[in-house]
Amino acid sequence: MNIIFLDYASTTPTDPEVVKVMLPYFTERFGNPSSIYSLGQEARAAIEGTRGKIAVALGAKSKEIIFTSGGTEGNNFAIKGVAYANEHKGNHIITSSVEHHAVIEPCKFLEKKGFDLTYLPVDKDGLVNPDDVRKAITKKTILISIMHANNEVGTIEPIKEIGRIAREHNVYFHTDSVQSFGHIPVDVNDLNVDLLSVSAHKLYGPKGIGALYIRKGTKVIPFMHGGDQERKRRASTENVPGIIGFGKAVEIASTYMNEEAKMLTTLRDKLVKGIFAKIDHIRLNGHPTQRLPNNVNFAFEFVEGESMLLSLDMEGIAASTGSACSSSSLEPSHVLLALGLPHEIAHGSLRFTFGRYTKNEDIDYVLEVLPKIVEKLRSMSPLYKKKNKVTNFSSKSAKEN
Amino acid sequence: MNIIFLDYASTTPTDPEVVKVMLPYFTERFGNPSSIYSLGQEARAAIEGTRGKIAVALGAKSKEIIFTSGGTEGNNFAIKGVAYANEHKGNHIITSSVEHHAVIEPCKFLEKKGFDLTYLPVDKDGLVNPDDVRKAITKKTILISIMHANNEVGTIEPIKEIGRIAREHNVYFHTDSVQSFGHIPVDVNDLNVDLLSVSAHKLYGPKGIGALYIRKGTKVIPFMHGGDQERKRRASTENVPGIIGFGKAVEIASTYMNEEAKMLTTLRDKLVKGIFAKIDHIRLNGHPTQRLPNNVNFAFEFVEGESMLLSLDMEGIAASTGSACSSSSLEPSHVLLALGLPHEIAHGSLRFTFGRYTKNEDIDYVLEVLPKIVEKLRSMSPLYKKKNKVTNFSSKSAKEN
Amino acid sequence: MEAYSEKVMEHFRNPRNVGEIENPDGIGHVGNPLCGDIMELYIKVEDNTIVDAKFKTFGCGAAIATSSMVTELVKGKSIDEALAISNKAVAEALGGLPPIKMHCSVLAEQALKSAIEDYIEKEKKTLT
Amino acid sequence: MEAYSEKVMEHFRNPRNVGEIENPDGIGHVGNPLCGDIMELYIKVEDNTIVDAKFKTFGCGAAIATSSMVTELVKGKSIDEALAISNKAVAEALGGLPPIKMHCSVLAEQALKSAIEDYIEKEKKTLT
Ligand SMILES: Cc1ncc(COP(=O)(O)O)c(C=O)c1O
Ligand SMILES: Cc1ncc(COP(=O)(O)O)c(C=O)c1O
Repeated sequence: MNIIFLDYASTTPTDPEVVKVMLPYFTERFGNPSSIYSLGQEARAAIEGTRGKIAVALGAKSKEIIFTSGGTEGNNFAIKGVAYANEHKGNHIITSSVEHHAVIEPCKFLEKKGFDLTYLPVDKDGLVNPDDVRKAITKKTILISIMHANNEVGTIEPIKEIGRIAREHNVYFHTDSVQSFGHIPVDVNDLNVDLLSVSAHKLYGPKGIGALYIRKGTKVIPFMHGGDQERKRRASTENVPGIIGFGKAVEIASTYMNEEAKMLTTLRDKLVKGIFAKIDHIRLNGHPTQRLPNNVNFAFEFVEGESMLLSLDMEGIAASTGSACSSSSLEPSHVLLALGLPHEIAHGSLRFTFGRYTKNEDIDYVLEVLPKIVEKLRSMSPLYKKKNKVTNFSSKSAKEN
Repeated sequence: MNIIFLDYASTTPTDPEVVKVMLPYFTERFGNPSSIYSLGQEARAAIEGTRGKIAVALGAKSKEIIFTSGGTEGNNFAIKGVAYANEHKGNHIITSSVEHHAVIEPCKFLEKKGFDLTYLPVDKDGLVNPDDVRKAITKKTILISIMHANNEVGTIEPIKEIGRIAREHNVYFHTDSVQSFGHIPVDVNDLNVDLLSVSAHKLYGPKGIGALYIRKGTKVIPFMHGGDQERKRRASTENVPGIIGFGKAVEIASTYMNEEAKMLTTLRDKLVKGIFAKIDHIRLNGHPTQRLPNNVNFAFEFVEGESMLLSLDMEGIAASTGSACSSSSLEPSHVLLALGLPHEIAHGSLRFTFGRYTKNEDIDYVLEVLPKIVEKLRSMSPLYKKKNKVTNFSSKSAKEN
Repeated sequence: MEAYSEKVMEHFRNPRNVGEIENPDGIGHVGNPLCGDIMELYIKVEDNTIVDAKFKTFGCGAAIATSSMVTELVKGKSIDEALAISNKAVAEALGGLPPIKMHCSVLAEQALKSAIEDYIEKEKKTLT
Repeated sequence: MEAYSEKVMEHFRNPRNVGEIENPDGIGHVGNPLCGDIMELYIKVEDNTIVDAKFKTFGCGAAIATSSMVTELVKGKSIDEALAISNKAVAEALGGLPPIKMHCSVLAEQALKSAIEDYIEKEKKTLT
């Protein structure tokens, strides 16, 4: 069966062009960039070239880019690194209640180590209110970490304003840009950020490589301790093929971003409209317009997410209930709960995220298959029966919400 | 110019067979292993298969293997993870003075955080004395970390005995097996270890992937906090192609290890003999027999290492002064100093490490080129002149050491 | 998460005995929408034997498959035999469940027990 | 480490003025085997002009290249001109040095200064 992949937010296929540029670095140009002989210096020159490309894409300087093993490491590095380097100044960190686990968990770890954490609420669309950030800042605040775009509901946070507030108060500001980089414009100066994490496999680069932007002058201690690589900020032999591939992926993304975003927005709006037209008792999760071009997230009342996913998979459609990395958990998504969804409705959410290879027909196919799946599962649901007897206009009110 | 690569301890070319098995996981089987649809489950099944292979190679159980981004992460994870999980029991950690920076630096970080570190000395051949370990253990000792094989001088440490002592005293024992795994037998039960780090790029696997063995029941907290991957022990989207490649590399290494070790030992002994025969005022660093099959490390008096390296590079030979990742440092190797070498002699050391593609003629070529290089540099050295006037038998006594 | 067995997927794809029984002799109602799993199980009893069983379930793949399996297992069984059906038996009949989904088999067992209890309660009332 | 410039490599490959001068007018001796760099610089002076310079160096590529370059730069210069040669000038003449190797150019400047001082000392002694 031909699979229609609609889970690009979880990971993307590596672009064949990317794989092509990586290949020589496995077998021929395999030198260790720290070695002084030619084979090593050649590898070094290649990764420095890539660092430059990524810096340009982010509006940063080369020396401000540190390669990591992905988004999670970037977030751990930024949060723990700033916390440990600045604990003499204060122990207060501000973040939001819709962050990715790769931000929340390092924060919880620091909480156990004596740091004081504030998890800001969001509104029903998933937006952090910059005023809440301002109010949360105390004399002891050393770091604010708010994500750029939400991985589950696609909401784009007001990073620029939050960054301005952070700067006014002389507090370091980190943003998890894993979902936005390569998809919408990300410029570290425009966004007023001091640290920013990205991950290659979210933009058609390889898995296992990412980068952390650290603004010059920012006090951070290393996360990976060891050798002198990355100007002593991140030890371990550099993943040279990964870095080279990441660079190519960024290059391609920069070239086609605007065009792709336009195409994806059209598909997104088509799917949203189609679902509203064909299925009742639903609600769109996340901000209606201030959202990623490729994200559609719906709650379907009376049915449970996993059973929808499995049914879609049986029809050759790969979608998600939200974050892939929490699929081993039985809890409904903390993001949907933070948006104010009741547990049982949060349990019934589905995320479709599109990408470079998504076609118009794929959306048609989803619109053909999904209503039947929802209908079948609802016919099996003890909740649907009761609700239906009680009220018949909840779908309408849900739409208007 | 055809390069003769004699720096396999720093990194290895990825085996073409390894690259081949990785390729489909970039572009086709690119699913996120945490996703429940088929594409994700397929990726998951593939990495679980690989976990099994690596477990078998180490004599471990599948569930005891956690994938990491390399040796440095494994060491950071093991050391910080055990330290933080057991600090209620004690704050004392024992390690050696010849460890890789990826062990020493996490230890120094913990020292700053209030842990108490003992750095055991080694003898002139680089061996840790198990009795020293026993004597260093206190009631507060929670971890011992001693490397399996030294990356600079190739000395193989008495891990089995140290492990026995650790177990007698109920102290967790970690070994950095980055240089030994795939090259000499490594069995976690035979070695009596609780944690063991390995890195794929040292055994013809890709850079940016490794594993940490954690014996069942060992109390460790995660290093990379975030999603639920790796049974909640290591967050971040799995580097699927890297893991698959690592598995293939381990498979190949297991098949050919004995054969390769024999071949490499022959080359090693040939180079050692040849250098002794052709150059005077030298000494072999590391243990004469209890050393890695592929490691030759010599100190050449009166000349400095980097200038020898550059000269060798000009002749098409890639070698090393020791650890690649400290090549940005001006300090002589801490390992050579721990062996008791005077600073100026430690500065004049060279490491040749062989591998799968090294040929007999390569050794001949080194033996042809190296004496000329040493002679040229000595003729420029103000130290040589004086020494020569004073004494002419130091080369003999050095050999007999 | 571990993958589901073939058998689980088969029962998920074609669940047996979906629906309600009109005038059932017993109804079991377990679970909680907060947890994401609700099962309703209906039984028809004749001469102390369960002659029919149906279910309605809101929940994940495993919840649907265990509901389907437990209704299959119970048909034709005496009340005593039915009470002896454990969650393990349901899971085993499905070729196993991923560890984090074992609670679904517990729910299925509970739904069955609760339906039988309902039946016994009703019987008592009829007798007195 | 950053790569060496072409010019550094050229001077490393073919160092100029290696060796000693018999009966030199000045000798500079700087560095320390502990640090891994020792330079010996010899000068021959005629009519207040450095007419020849040679060196012996134990050290890294940059140490050898800076030694070579400083002996080149100094030849034909008056004592005053020679004293004005800074480490920066040596590094620049080599097309730059990696940051962690800048100390080698400092060493080369010091070796030159020390040789000139030695010459001036000797001159004083001859005059008195
Ligand atoms: C917003 C966000 N942050 C962090 C991550 C973690 O990135 P990685 O899986 O590369 O570690 C992800 C995706 O997994 C993400 O969507
Ligand atoms: C003994 C030893 N430990 C740790 C490492 C670090 O491994 P990696 O570069 O994969 O992080 C290395 C090599 O670099 C090593 O030789």
